[in-house]
Amino acid sequence: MASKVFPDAAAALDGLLFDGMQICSGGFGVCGIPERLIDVLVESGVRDITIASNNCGIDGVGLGKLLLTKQIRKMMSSYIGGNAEFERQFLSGELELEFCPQGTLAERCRAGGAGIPAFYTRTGVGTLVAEGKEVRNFGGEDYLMERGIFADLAIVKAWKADESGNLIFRKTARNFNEVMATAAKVCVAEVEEIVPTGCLEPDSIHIPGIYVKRLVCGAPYDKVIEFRTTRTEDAV
Amino acid sequence: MASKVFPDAAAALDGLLFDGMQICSGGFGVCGIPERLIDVLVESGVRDITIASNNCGIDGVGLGKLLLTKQIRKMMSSYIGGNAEFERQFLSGELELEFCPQGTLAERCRAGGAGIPAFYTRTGVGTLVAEGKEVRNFGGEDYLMERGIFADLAIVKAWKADESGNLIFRKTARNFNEVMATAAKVCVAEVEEIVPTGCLEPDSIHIPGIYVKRLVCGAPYDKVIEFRTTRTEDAV
Amino acid sequence: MGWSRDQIAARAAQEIGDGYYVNLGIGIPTLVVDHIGPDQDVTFHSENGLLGMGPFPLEHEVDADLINAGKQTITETANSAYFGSASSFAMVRGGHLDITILGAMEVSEGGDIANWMIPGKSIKGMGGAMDLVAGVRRVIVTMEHVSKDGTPKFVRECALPLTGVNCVDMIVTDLCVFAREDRQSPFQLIELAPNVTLDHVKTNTRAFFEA
Amino acid sequence: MGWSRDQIAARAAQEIGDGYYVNLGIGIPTLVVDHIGPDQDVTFHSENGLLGMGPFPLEHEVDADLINAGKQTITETANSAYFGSASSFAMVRGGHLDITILGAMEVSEGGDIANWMIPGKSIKGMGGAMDLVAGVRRVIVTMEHVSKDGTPKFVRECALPLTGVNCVDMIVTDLCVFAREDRQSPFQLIELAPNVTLDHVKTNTRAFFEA
Repeated sequence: MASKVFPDAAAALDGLLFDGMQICSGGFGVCGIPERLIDVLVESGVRDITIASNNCGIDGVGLGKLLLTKQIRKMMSSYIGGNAEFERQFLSGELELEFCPQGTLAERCRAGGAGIPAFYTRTGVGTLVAEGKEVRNFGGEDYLMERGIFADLAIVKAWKADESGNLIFRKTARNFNEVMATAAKVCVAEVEEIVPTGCLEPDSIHIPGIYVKRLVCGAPYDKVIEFRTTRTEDAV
Repeated sequence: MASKVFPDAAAALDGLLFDGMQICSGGFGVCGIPERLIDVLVESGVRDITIASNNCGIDGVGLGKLLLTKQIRKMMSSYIGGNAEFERQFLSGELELEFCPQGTLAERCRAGGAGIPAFYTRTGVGTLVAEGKEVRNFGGEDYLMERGIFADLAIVKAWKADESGNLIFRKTARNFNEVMATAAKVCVAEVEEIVPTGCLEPDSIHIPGIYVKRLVCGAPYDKVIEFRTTRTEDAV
Repeated sequence: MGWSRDQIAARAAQEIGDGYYVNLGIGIPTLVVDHIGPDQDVTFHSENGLLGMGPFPLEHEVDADLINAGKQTITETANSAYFGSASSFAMVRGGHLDITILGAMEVSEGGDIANWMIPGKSIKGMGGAMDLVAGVRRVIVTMEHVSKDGTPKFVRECALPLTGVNCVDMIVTDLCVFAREDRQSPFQLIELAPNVTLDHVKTNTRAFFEA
Repeated sequence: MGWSRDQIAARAAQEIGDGYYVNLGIGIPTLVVDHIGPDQDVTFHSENGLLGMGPFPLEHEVDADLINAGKQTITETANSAYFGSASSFAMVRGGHLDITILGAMEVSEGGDIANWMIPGKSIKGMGGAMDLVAGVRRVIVTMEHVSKDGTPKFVRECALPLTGVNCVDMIVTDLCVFAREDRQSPFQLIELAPNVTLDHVKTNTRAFFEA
């Protein structure tokens, strides 16, 4: 089989990028973000991207870089706090923003990846999020109809992969990466380590290789921490 | 905290059973079935049960036992093959059967457990399964609306649990157990081994303890194999 | 007069039973952790993908891959389990958490809550708040009784964009506690902070409540 | 005259490309495995919760916790991954599998398939078949061209209860291969088995097809 392992992030995205494309990106804050792949997006100059991602990195970090280069036309996100440029572009009208509650965003991507075009949720009923959406009553309660999201490309960050694309995430760096890997025609994953096929425990794989078309090892990583909070020995 | 670990299966189900109740059961064929808990259902004499389960065991094994005692009013299943009594009761009208495609059944339970009252799927459009269901077009294609399932009780079989109810399944014995654990007000799990809290790898847990209200160790298990198929050394 | 922020948190913590699974919002709710008894078995949920959230790490334990929903570094506990965002919110939306405690800018007498946006002023986004108030079985709000300029925050109708409709079950402020039996019932004043009078509460509340 | 069951399977196997993820139904499709080249990287999906399905086990490898969708004991492969039923069918329904090859009682010229029920005679249930034909990107049917009593199985309209509507992309029988470019196009006869004539196919087919 043509190997899924690519020598670098640029090679892993080669031929997959086009103006106006839709991308699902993993990550929460700047935890578990596909930073090597994002750097390639920046270098590629691809424009008018729509990105479904919980947030847009922070200023100048992660997807935040694509805000500075104005390559993003629209974000589908639950949170813009901690990113001044995001807020500025949104308020000035330069950037389109579809606010999506965090759980609804996760479920929309899960639905898209699972062949479900729409589902109903209680989240957002009676709020701004409900505007323009169908409201339907089931068992005496109102629910909103939300649509699945299925993008052209998913970019995710995992901890380990085997050469056949099976992925394992680490701690809360899993976050949106797991669901985003399923929610696009092509998923490209960057990982900290690629091991030979057969080295991962089959019961412990978070994303089976069927979802992952291309892989790149992005190590070494120098992970950014947004809020480094600590306690002292005697505090607890 | 009141311990989740019960001394035996009867104790684990004590106070949870009532006539006319709805139960979600894990298992596929007779692989990964909650057999100790099923035995208690038989002994309890609880009647008019509705069970959502991919199949109904095989004759006299697993949920099949509850057919022999006529405790089941209705099954929601994708498959009745391999169980003559199931087919007989269905054809004679003694047993109500809601045929549900396997993937739709899994997704209905996933939806019920995830607070989603209804979703759309392409599966079953234009078939007997579509009868009486809403058909809706999204992007030029027809989809059926299917409803979530959320039962009074879920009974599942896992491999290992820790004392706080975190579950790990083994190989294809995971099957419907994982999703059924989420699809009821109370989930009772039987497992092959209960380890102290802290002994399971937090990244490898399939069902977090929040879903599991009661636990029982059902070991030793003498697992039934429906079709023992083997090859000889030189065959492959 | 009245309760400190820490005392508000302590009062809210009384609602947490043994064996509960709990999600805490930012602000006063984060202080609730300090009021869980050592013998009490409470599991904290972090909606970015963790059940079993421990305290902040020691300096040498800091791990960039282990943060809470506020993006702060944290630790795990003995019973921790990690999962992805879709599973995390399936848990929330499906009603599997016992309690969420969160802050609010306004709560209405009908139990509506507004806590995510001040138009023209602060737009951070709702994050997981809309999912939490819509999905968690019991929603407790902790907040100052009035805003910095003295405006009552428990009102007839929220003026700010809503986070959720008819979803608040209890309100703990620096002055008192309001609660209701179910979501068809009006709020009732069930407790006054030390040296706070009913009249004082009434003066500083625009919502209807039973006294 | 015509192809054996094994030759039907061999012809269907030609549609499987390197790197494909494939689900095989019972009957003739199970024979497809024997025609995958040793250098070909194909991953088999078992809808009860496994990607990477290996051959039947040696006697000492038999494991009751490791079965395929036909409830037969199997083995895993180096790239195996296990998952639950909801994830398994999310994969199927979401169009992530490349090909499913399955048997049929009838296929209509419009690509409808019936393979789960003969009213009044055999009711086993649809299992995962409805999900597979609705979700997998390419659906290939392998079947005898006519039933045991000589009745054509490729027909104008299916008489039996359907498994799926307009979802079959290719039909491989003992006599020939029908295929179509897309689901708006009619089927075309693209290949005849050795010593089978077009006339013979026509005589034994009730469906319209391009020759």
